[in-house]
Amino acid sequence: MPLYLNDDQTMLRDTAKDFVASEAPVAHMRALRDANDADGFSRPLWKQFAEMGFTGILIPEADGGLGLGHVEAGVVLEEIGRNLSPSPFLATAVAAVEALKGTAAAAQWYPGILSGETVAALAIDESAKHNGRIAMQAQRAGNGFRLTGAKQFVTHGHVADLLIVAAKTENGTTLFAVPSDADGLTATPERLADSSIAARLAFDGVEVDADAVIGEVNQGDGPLARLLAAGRTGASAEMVGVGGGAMDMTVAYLRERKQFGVTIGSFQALQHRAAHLYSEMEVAHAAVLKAQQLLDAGQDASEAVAVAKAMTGLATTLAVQEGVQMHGGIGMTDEYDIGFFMKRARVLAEMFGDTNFHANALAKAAGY
Amino acid sequence: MPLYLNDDQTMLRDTAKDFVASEAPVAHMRALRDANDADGFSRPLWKQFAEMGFTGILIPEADGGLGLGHVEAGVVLEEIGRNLSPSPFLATAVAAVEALKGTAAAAQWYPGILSGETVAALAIDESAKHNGRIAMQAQRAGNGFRLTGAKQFVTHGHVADLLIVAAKTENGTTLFAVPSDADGLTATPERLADSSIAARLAFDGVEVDADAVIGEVNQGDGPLARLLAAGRTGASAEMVGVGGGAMDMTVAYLRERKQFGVTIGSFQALQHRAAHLYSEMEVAHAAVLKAQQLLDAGQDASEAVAVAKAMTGLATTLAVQEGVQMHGGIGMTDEYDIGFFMKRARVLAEMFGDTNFHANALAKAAGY
Amino acid sequence: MAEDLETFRTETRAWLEANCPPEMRTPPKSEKETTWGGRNPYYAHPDQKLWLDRMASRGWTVPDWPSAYGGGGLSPAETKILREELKRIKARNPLNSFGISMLGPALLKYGTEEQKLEHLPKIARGEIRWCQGYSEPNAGSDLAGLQTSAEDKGDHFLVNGQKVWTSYADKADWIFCLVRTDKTVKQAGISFLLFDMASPGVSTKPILLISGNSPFCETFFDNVEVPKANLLGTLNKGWDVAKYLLGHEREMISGFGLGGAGKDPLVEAARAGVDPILRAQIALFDVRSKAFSAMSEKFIDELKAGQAHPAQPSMMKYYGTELNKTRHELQMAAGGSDALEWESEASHEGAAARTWLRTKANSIEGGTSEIQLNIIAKRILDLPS
Amino acid sequence: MAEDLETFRTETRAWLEANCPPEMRTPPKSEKETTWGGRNPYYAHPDQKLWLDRMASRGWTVPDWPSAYGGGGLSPAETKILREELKRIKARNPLNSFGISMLGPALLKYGTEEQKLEHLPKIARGEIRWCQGYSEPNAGSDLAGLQTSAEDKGDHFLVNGQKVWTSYADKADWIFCLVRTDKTVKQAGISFLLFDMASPGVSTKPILLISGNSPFCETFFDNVEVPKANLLGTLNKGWDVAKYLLGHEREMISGFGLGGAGKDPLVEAARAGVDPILRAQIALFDVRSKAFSAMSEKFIDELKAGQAHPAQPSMMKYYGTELNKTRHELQMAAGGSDALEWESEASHEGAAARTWLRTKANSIEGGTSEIQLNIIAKRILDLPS
Repeated sequence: MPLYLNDDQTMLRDTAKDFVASEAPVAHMRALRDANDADGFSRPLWKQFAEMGFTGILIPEADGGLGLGHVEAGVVLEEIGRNLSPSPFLATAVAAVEALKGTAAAAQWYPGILSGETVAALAIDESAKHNGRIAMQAQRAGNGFRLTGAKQFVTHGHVADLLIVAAKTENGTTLFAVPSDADGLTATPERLADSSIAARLAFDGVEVDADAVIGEVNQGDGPLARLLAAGRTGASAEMVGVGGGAMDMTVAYLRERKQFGVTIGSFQALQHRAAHLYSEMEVAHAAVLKAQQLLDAGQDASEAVAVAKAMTGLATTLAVQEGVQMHGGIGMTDEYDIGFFMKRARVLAEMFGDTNFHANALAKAAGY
Repeated sequence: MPLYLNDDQTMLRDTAKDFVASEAPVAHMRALRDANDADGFSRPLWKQFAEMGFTGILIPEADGGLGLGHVEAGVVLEEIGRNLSPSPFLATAVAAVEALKGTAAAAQWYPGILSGETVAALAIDESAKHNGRIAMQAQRAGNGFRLTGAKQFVTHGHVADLLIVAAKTENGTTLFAVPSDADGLTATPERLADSSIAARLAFDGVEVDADAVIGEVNQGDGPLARLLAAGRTGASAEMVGVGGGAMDMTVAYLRERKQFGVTIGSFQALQHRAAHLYSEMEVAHAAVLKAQQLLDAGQDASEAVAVAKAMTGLATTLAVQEGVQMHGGIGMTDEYDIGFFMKRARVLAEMFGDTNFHANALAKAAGY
Repeated sequence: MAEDLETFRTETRAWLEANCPPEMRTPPKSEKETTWGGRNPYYAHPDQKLWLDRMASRGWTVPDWPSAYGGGGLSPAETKILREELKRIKARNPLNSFGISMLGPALLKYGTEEQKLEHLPKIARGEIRWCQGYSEPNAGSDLAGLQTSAEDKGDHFLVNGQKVWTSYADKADWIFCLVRTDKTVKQAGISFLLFDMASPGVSTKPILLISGNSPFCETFFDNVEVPKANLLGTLNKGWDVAKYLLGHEREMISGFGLGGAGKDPLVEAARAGVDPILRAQIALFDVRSKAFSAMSEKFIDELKAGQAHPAQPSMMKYYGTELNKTRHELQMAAGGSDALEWESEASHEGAAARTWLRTKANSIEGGTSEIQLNIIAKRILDLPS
Repeated sequence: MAEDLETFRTETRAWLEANCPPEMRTPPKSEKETTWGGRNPYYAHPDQKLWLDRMASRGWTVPDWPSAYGGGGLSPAETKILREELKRIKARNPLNSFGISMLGPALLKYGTEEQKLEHLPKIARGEIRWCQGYSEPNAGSDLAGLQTSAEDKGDHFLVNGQKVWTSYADKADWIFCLVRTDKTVKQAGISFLLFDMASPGVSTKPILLISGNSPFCETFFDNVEVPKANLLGTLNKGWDVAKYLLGHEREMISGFGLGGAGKDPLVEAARAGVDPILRAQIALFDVRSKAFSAMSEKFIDELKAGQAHPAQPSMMKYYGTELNKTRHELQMAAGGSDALEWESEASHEGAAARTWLRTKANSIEGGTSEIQLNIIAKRILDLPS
């Protein structure tokens, strides 16, 4: 298929663009932050996402969803990124939905996601750098398992209804769908630089039933891989939105702002840097679309996903750095939005592995 | 001591600048190249270097030299670099002289170096990347040793009178001063991109007397370290000259060349890149002087030397790249000199370890 | 439709299997093994001619041109399949040709029926080798400042002047050339002429480059008579043709940045593992290189759909050429002193170093990187002058 | 001479040993432990006051100022020794002061004897905290376009207008301020005034930054009366004073790029060895950082000897601030999600992230990187306008 949006996807993008810009613009995030909101997102807005059908994009039609793909999810995520909208969309409607897809656990959780009742969080990372290592243990106990260990960087983990948890079982990795009210689970919310909230989770012998297993016991690598591919590709799409938003804001500023009696956008040094940034963002955008299309086609997307996450990290980091620098002093103020883009980009860069992590993975896959 | 040239050093620099620019400007190198000269340098010019006293800069006064230091040698090397003058100065009057310093072998070789009769070459590298590994064997044979192995990237190795050779002996490394007419030694000259000539040397049981040992048997690490520190610092100084020459040529071109009816040096994008390049070159220059002064003060210079070689690699590579690009089409022609700077910079970057090699060495020294 | 395409793929695969000589499925050993065709063609290996002739017989040197002009008459989908199948067996390009890449699109768009029928089939079969006469001494990036004049002499133009950076002018049979037909205006006084390099008054002088090769010439016109029928497009509207072609040229040059065979030496070097920092640099380069492959695919798809921004080729050209320069810097670092050798047999007569130096022109020829950035800033980002 | 210096070193070492409290030989735990002095000083730790008073008693907060003005009266060589000895024991800076770093040099050069005697000793002892009133809203990099007016009222100036980016204006006791005393010319209509922030009509409003801190203020002047004796330098020649000081400020800001204590977290991260690419980036950063340390040393030596190019501070400011930004980007990458925490105790209330964001201003304040590059291009490289 051609590497651009088809008509349906374009229409969805227009819808998402209007919806997010009107319901959850940057001012929405700022208001939540200023109110020191304890959830980190707006539940009414999440309901609206559901009403728009967004939360069902990746849920099969047979399960009541729209049965669309990563391209469509990405279209929404890009607008979320562009507006810095705090939302459980990536974790819940993309990563968790993909992890659950085709498993028995789907029937339990999809309805709530479709209706906007349920928020999911991903308990994957156990150290400050995403690295795939799992120390958390799930031991057989009665009819189910007892989970012991700790997770961190779990976005909305303090208020989520569902936690997707990766743990070691006797012969491999198992992925669990853990209800957040399970006994022995402590969530410590931590405000991050971008004003989002991620939890540190402590599992002190948390008991879950056998039906909490996503897929099969010891066979968690499959759903986990789906979760990670979706999460990485989705985070890349959101980052393209963040970078694109920062770039657009900056280019607009270059066109307006006058200094020494002329528009600063007429300074060639700034023009060349802006043009270079545009090129980086375009390339990043293409890399993301490629990964999305491969995932949707059911083809091997591991390389493309790594490239997408790594490249958006490079391009978006540049976008926010140039954004702040080209705005000058005003760019340093909390009053102006450009700094929020820098903070959000940094958090997303870290999520599901940063540029170096994925570049390193590509290198290893290529045998060096 | 302050980190700039003192009055004597400034005077020497002025002398060297005038001498090299008049006797061995870029045109001199071009003429040798066009004549397909088989030596790779001019012996009469080497005699002139000796007459100017340059070959004795690092030779102690007690041995008939000037007893000066690396700062002074660097002053000459920078002018050699700036004029792309093919010269055995770095290998002979800097690296070999330092290796021989304080050893019995000095008495045999210093007079020829002082008089401009002797040319030395450094047989150190055994693979395409400088890495310090020595496979060459020197086995005891009669009164002396028998050398077997191969070396490469030996500048002027096909015409040098003296080869400084690192080899493994029973309990360590030994450095040898091998006369180039020794039996069993084959030198294959290879023209390099910058039109200099480096030899591949094959040692097929080359026999040398015991007095060919520089310093003590198995104690070659000391003189080898002196050789490498001097070579690296000297190559850095030469690179600063190459980069500075390329930068000056390019800035002059920016001031002259007109396009679209204006001087291209008035384009802000080029101005900013030139200013950035200037900064890099200044920083590289300071790093080189720091290494030279520490060596001359007899202090631990290993970190400073690595920084100097690594930093000049970064700055000079940028200088020649910007030089060619800013010259546009004319920069791609053989007729114009700027391309020679690019070629020479590449060869010097590789010599005694490139930027990555030294950055890696710094990292290891810092424990990471 | 999808079935037809599957059939097409199967047939194409079988035909290629039967007709692509084994030697032509290996990378060229050196630049000499590149096929350029022309009146006096040079084939380092006899299979080059075989391969060219077979492909030309099906019109597959220019698969998407109409068959009436020597093309294959394939649809975009079929063309894509052919390209994929060629790539699959690592087939060499049967014909390198500025006629195909640079002139063809302009002939198809601006040529009269007579011009198309005269020139396109010879281009498709590799019988006539073309060169491009755009740049002039001292003009540099200011292409429109050109001085070469074409004086109206009734039935012909009299061309006088000098071009520079004419690729392979000394080996070309015909030239497509920008000339000044009105001195009172700048862009609007330029016309686009086609003429035979064997015409009296044409002479060339190769320019020696820093790579030691001479792919470019200075080209001199001394009272060259060019029939009026050789005007492409409208008089004084040659700048439109040139701009249209520059877009195509930029696309082609940006293709240098594409991964493919060029990547392997880097990966090999990284695998050797001698330099952990180089490994990191290669890994990060690889991210950009692979992302740019996706970008290239996206760009071509958008171009075909008419969705690409008209200035997007500038971005492709900028990014692709800068990427290619980086690739060769890394390769030189990986090669160490071996890669510095310039004449030795082991180094294939300095292939690594000469190619490295050659890539430095990527960001100069066909519009410098600076020009591309200007274009992106003004035409895409709408920044003020 | 050399013997005297050795004696000086021995005595200095002994005095520091006896007088520098152990707590003051450890890095500050947070920004709160920085000593700024002033009329209402704040000491997070009592040893801060002890250390300041002891150093001030010897004039060693400003060792190279004349003793008549509260300085130590040390020679350059002695000053260097004192600095080395302070560094040796990792002593904290006894006093952070814009009075020392930004105003002092101007007072020494342009002040009347009365002005020097009035202001310098209080600066040296940390009794009066100063702020700088240069930037104005919408002026940005075009500093000389300032509008704040100082009207001549016979015995005093009447100051009206607004400043922005005034560092710690809400905590400062006095301000040194650029004002317009002639509206008909640009640079040549500016004067340099000193006045008390407690004067009627002065008010300040902190600006919340992206780091969540508010080190800068908007500062408003509403009919502020400033005695004429508070004019520093000549009327309408304030731009000369400002330019002189900007050089000093750039030097100071470029100091941010220096290695020192800031380096360790990076090395620690690299040692942890989780990310081989980050290791490579840190290693290459370290090359530039260490080379810049040599450059800083060289620059200071050349400055002292009067050999530095007058625009060289622009290079130092540009390079040092860009380097510092890179350092903190690398530190954030090393810190991962831990370093993203903004309020937690474990993260020292987001120290890593807030500092990272703070460094983004390095290349904006005191003249943007772009302004520095302009200055280098024009004044050092002599490129045309």
